[in-house]
Amino acid sequence: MPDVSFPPIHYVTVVPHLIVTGLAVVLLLMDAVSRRSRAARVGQIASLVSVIGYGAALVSLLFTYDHRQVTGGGSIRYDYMAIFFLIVMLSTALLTVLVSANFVQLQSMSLLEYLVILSFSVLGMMVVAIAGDLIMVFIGIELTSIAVYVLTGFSRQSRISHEGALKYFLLGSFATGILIYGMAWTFGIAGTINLDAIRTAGASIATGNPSLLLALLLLVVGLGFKIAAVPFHMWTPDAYHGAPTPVTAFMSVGPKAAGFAAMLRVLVNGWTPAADQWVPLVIVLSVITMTFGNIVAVAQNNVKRMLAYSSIAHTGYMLVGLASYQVGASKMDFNGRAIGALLFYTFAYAFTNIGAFSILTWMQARGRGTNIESFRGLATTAPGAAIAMTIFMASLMGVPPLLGFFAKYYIIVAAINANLTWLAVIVALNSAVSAYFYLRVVAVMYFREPDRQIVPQRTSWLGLGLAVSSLGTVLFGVFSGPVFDLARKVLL
Amino acid sequence: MSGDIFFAIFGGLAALTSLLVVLQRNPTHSALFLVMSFLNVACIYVLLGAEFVAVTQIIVYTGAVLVLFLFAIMLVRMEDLPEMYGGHPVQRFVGPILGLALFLEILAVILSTVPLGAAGPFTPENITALGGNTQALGRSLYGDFLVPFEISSLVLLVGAIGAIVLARPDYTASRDREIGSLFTISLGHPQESTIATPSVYTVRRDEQLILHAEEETETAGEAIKR
Amino acid sequence: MHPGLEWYLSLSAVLFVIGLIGVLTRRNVLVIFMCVEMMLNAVNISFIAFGRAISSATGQVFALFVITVAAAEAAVGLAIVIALARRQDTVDVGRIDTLRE
Amino acid sequence: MDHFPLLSVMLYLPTVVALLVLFVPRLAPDTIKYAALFATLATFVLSLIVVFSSQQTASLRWEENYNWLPSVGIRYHLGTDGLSTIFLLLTTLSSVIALVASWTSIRVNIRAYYVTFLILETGMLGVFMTFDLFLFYVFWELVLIPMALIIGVWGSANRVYAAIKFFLFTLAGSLLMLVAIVAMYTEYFNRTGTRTLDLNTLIAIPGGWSHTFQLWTFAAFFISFAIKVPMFPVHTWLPDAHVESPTAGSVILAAVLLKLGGYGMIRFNLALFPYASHKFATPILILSVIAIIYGALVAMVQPDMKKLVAYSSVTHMGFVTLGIFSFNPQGFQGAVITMFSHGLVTGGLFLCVGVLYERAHTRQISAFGGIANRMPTYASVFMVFMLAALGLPGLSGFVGEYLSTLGSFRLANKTYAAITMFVVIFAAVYMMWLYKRVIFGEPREEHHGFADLTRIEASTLLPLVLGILYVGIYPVPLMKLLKPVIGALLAPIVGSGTAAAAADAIP
Amino acid sequence: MENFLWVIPAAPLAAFIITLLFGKSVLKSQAHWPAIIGAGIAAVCAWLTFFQVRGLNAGEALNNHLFTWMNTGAYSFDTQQFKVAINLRADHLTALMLLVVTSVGLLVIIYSVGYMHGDGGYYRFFAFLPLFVFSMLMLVLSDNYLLLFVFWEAVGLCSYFLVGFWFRRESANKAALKAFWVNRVGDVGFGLGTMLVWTTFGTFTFTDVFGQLEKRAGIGGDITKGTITAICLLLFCGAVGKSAQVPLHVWLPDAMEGPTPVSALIHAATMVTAGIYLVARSWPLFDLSPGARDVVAIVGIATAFLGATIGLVQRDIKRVLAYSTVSQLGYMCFALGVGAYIPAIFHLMTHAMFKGLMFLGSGSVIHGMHDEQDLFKMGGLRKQMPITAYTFLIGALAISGVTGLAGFWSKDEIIVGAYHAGYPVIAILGLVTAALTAFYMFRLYFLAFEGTPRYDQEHVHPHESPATMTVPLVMLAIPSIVIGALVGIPPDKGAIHAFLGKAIRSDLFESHGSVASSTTLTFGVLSTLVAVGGIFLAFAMYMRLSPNPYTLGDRLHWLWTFLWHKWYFDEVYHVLFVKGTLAFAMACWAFDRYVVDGAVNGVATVVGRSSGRLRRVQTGFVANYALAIALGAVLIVGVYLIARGDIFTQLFG
Repeated sequence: MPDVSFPPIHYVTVVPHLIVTGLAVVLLLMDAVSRRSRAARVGQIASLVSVIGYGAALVSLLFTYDHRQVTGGGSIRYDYMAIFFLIVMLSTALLTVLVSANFVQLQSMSLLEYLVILSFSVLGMMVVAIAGDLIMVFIGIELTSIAVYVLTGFSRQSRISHEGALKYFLLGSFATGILIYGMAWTFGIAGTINLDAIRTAGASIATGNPSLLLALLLLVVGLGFKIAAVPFHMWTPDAYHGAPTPVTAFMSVGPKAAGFAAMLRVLVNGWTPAADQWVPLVIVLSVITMTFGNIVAVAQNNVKRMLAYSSIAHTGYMLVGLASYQVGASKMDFNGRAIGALLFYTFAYAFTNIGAFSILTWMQARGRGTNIESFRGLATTAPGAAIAMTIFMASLMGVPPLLGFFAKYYIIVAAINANLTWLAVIVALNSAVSAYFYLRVVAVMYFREPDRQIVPQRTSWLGLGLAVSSLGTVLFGVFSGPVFDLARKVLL
Repeated sequence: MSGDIFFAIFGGLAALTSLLVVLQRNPTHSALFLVMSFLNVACIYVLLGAEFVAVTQIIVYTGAVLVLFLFAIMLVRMEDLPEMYGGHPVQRFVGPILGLALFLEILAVILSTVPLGAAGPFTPENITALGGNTQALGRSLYGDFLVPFEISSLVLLVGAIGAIVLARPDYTASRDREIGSLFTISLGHPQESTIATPSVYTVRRDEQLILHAEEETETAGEAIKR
Repeated sequence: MHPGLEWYLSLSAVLFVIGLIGVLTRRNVLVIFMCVEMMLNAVNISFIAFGRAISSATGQVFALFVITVAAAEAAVGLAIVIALARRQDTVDVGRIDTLRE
Repeated sequence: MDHFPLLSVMLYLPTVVALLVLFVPRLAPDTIKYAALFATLATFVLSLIVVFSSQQTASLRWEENYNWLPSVGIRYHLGTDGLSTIFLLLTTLSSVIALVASWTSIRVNIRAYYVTFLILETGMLGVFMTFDLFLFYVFWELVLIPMALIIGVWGSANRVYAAIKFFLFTLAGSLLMLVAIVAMYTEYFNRTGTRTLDLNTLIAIPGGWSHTFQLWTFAAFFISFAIKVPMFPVHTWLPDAHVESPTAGSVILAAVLLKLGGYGMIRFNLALFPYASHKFATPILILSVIAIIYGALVAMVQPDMKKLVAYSSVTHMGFVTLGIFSFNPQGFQGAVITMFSHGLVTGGLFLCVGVLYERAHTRQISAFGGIANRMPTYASVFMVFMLAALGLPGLSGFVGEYLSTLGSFRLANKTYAAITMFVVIFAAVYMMWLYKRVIFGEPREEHHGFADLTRIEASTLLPLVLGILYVGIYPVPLMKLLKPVIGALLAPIVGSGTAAAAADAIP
Repeated sequence: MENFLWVIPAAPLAAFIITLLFGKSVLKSQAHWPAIIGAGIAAVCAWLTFFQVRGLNAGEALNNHLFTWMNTGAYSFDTQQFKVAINLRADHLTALMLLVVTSVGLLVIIYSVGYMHGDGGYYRFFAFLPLFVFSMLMLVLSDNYLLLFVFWEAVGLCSYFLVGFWFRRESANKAALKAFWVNRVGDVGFGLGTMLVWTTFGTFTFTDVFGQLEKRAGIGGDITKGTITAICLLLFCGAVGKSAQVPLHVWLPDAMEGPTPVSALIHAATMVTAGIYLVARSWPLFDLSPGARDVVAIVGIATAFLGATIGLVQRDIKRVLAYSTVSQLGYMCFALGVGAYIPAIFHLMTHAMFKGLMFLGSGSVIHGMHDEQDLFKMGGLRKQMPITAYTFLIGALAISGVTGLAGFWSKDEIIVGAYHAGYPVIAILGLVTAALTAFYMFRLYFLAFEGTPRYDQEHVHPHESPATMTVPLVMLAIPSIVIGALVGIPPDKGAIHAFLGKAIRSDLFESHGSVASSTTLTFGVLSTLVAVGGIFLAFAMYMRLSPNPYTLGDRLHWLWTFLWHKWYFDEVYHVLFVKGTLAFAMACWAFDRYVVDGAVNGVATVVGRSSGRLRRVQTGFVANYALAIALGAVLIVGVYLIARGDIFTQLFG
């Protein structure tokens, strides 16, 4: 009769989570206390508090860096992958706060509630990052998703925001259903939901076993939805287009990173023995996602929708990192670099994509739509914004020496290491196709005359956000060494 | 022996009622059948020796969640709820076929050897020794899964806040409703917000400092649709 | 005396598939949502069935968590539906397609 | 003396000035122009230092070799040998000239123009200095955006189509090259266990690259360079880019950007893949001969001056590939000198067309005639460039063309040289026919207002004329610069060539 | 041996630079002085060199190394080092050529002062003339094939400048282009020839090339006969282009568009003889390939005959002289072909004198007649322009080969050489051409200077040219009379044969023995008879109208039109080459635009259209999205279970 033994929880591993929870609580209190009339002032303070909070969480990572361990009875798995994902997620949160502070207020939405829900979503992602078992993955994914459903439907005036939220919600819950069905089967055949235990149990299961396949595939389908891989991507364009732009910025990076974290936890930490089953599937998914995303993006006239399809394409590129996973102990270093390439890509994609969406926010704050025509002659009317947008577009295109190029470079190295040279060629061709629609934006900005002036608007937070993301895109590109070194140690 | 009979009854009923949920034209009927389905499922839990989950199922799931559904159905005007004229024409055939295919696949997997994992600590003897299923559940829940438990509280918190933020009648935005629409019960505020505070939205329209960013995207949306 | 694991799994499979068909074919948001709840329920059955088969309580714990999450989702989901309903006269999914292409 | 980071200073001086110009608010246009001029002139002086300090060893001068991304084995490796010294000189010289040429012709958003121009210069210099494949690729791509912007923003009528076509054409090619670079990186790692992309180490891979691997990697590199050269089938972006880009843009595009392809072929294709070079020699020679004849023929019937000069570039660059792939010192020297002289000659020709465009705002040949009467000095300067373009002995064009053709003559199959020699007639035809229709003949009344060369225009054309005469009359210093490079580069090829030749004699 | 060879070309070059830079601003009307001084210095040095070279014995020469032009460096793996230096070398052949070029050049420049008086581009003319003289001097002085090729093209360029001097005239521009392009056609062969020389011998320098011949080209040598013949033929291509031999002769008559002094200097005396000089210089190669020599002979005689026949019907005074030059060049060419190298050079020298004289004479006629060039609008000018007339008469007599005068000795030796070398047919044709030459020369003389004036007297008042023009005429008339006898007697053993013999040796006399005095005598008589016959026939037709030329023309109408259209060469070339190339060029351009660009734009549209179609997949209906997910799930599970899992073995196993 096992006596009650409470497994020790080393709180040092969850310090960032505690900080963010504290932040959420503080924001809730501020919302409750403040009067409706001084909403703007309180909003600004709240943004400042959020920035400090996330900053503190990021800094805390430095101190807890050495305490990597599995704790909380297997629920918490604080390793290099967790640390890297936490960095990505917290920097995404920081940038999102910067980008959305002014916009939310201009749209007459309550900034405080926005920040509260945002912090919960970030918390959910962080939970997935340190997830040690399937429940943590499930709870983390659900927490993020629910918070993002709310955020998507946040802008009350616009009907399409609700429509986007509804679609995202329905399909999200449908996909979650499939995901946990997969988890049920995994629990069944592995006997446990702890990832390490699954790995040891998985070794003994015959690779061709149907139930193993069913479990794996249901998991991949469920997670495929979260990262918007092609057959399951349908919600992305509508949700991204419907949601208010800063939320889209957050959605395109945050939850996607969480999706990838979940996928890596489940497939790489969990089902490693069954790798020769799911790697071919991931390869196929990455090719379809890349190609579909790029080709459809070519025909888009709305920059926001185009960026939505481009985010699908970039999911394809990221999956290449996972697709280069090779079975076999000798390949550990290669795998480290392959998964590291994927991680680095999420990091790079965070800065660049949020930057791109912040330009869209900047445009919308000044009374211009997100249609490509509204970018006409931006180079003359707002040179600063034009240069920033060119940097982001160039980085997405993969032009050296920017961040996007290095991300693609590491991915191509990973693919060729796993002698998937043909995949690398497909990545190259896809970036050539993608170059067209990114260049089209730059072309409209620089080569066309402006049709109307920019409505002047003071958006200090947004300016700061823009500066940080564009600087990040340039500097982290040239100094990508240390970042990739951290990412490379993911499997140690 | 007896277990089989009970299982057959409850399983059959559960399957039947859930089928009726899908087939019913009127959502209220669907909701009611769903209640019956959940109750049957609860009985099956009892059969499986998971009394605590059965009770939770009845109280939380059937009691709270489905009641929420009924509220929702009530809030949303009844008569314009679409009758069961089925999904998209193509959808009506493809859906069931796909479902059937998936069912066959899963059935095939079930019938093939399912390599069960290693036995866990809670054998029937231990459970009786502990004093029943709930005790065992408690040990496990507060033993290995304390951290997720804490986080699940946050999930509920987000659920609550989200619901309030979204569903609160927005005193600012003017409602986009045709004239002569019937009243709708909104939580706590009289039917039409008497305080005719012009929504920030409309005020701006006159000063041409329009934040028609969303407008812009909507019209863009329309443009695409056309 | 008790039916084997396969029976329970097939029952959960039946419920899951019916839920799936419901989601695919129905056009009313609420009904779709109910079907999703049904799918989650089916998953709970498999969890508990597996739990009993390998005599581990984790199955039931997971089921509990699923229920809590389902509750939270229901709350948010219905809030979205009501918000959308108030802003628009139908909840017929078939006619909500301004966001397309 | 070598440890002074001359090359880095030279490389980043333009960018630093560009950033200054970009971020210092409220700069008067003239201050911007003079700052940009200072930057290009300073780089020119630095390049002169490099030229005069180079001596007869194959080892790199002014070498800078630091770690950039150690975990991935990428190094920041700059250096110059004979070959890159020549191209550095050409780049800095044509940058100064192009900049001065755009003194009066660029009037709309001047600040952005000079910033783009300076960044372009950094990109170009970078390509010629790096000895690390990754850094080479970075600069190779970096050059694309500024050039596309220059064509797209300051170009004429349908500049957007030309800019996008130019950009996508080159980008598609270079992406294949990226895959090839990474393939070599992994192959080298699998074989030796060290991660590096340093050119010299890759060349000296123990056991040499396997033949099949060499073949497709060579092809990937070659396609990217062939687009840039441009070679026959992939050249259609050049006329559009030239016609639409402003005068200074055309000068830089012709003088330097086309040389990136040629330089790349020498530095990478020949050095890394001796065996594959031999296997591909025949098809490339055939393509070069086609390019030479085809370019000349199409140039003959062009109504637009810039298009004519653009197609003449295709011809001249045909000589380059002909010279390179005949694998002998004469062909090699011929190729490099053709590239150098083509930079001066075609740069000059575009400037001349620019001079006329500034006055008549049209490039159609039919709109001109009898210019000699109004603009005698212009006519004589144009004459010098025209004669150099058709390869008159005593001017730089002849040295390059004769040596390249001689190089191809030394091959077993003489038909290449025989056919190539005919271009001498076609070159004379299209060049002189252009000259006659534009310069000679009765003066037209609508040209009465044309002033002869202004001081600025003369100051851009004069150095080019002197350069052409110098290279034409006394090319020995250029050849001396190239001698060590040939020694280091062709020896293995001729060596492996004989082996490969034994395998299948070049027809 | 201390020499000042470099001064000879340096002087005209300096003149060119000075006139070019200061002509317009400083010198203006006095722009001719630098040219005259430069040519003068060159002439003096040429004479000095001539006497210095006379002192040398066979095979020796004055050398003067200036600087290394090209040197691609020596390499371990490649034996052939490409090293070309700018060296000047004057052996006996070059010394003679220097004399001809400088003396005729000087006279022409002096003559031009009068002729070009008051012309708009006065300084430009006197800049290009010394440039031409410089190029021609460097051509004859260069000691290797590549340097010769360089100045070969430079000379062509100068002819382009000078023919197209009056660039306002469309016909002048077209003629200049035609001249340069046709020369370039020849240069293609010549360029390939120089390359073949280098690849076979490893060097360009004459002495080294000819030095290697005995060892390597002999019986056991590694150089095959075929290579030598190929080299000779390719070099001869250049000669054909430059010296206007049959296929590429079309440019010379049109080059008459240029000012007459230009025609005199370039298209009579110097440039056109470059081809002959080239073949003469490469005599050792031609000696070793009789096949190549036969080709040269045939082309030569054909050109001679063609030139003479077309000359019969020309109306323009300068065109007659032009075709006569083509014919005389044909003479020199077939002389080389048969192996009579020295007589060819001898004829080159004499021809330079009297043809220069006649051109200048025609220049002064045109000057007098206010730019009237049509013979049938002249007549009886002897009274108004006595000096021109008489000097022209001397020239005509010399060219017709009347005994005693210069032409007789050189032309006769050529015919004798042809006969002696075993080419009786060529000898006979030579005699026939001599007859025709005599006829059309005196036709010109009688039409222009004798008979009744056919110009309207009121407007046109022909007058004798000023001294600056007549003095050169006289200066040229004297050698036209004397030079033949002075150096040519006795035939084959005269002063010139001794002098040139040191530089050129022909196997003609070794293999066929010395010429019997009887044959020389008979041919002497024969050629005199032929010449006198020709003159008499011209006198009869044009002075006495006995077989009236006008009616004769109508009766032999087909022959007349055939000759008038210059054997239809121009028309054939125009259709075949000009139109052919342009059509092919247009086809290439169309290929470029439609095929290559078509493919590029095609790819773009394909991607665009597929993107449009794929975009419609996004229907906006939630149900469709859910369907997609479910479909994806079912497919993946199905495929995996069947393909990878061992489902069947489990179920039915």
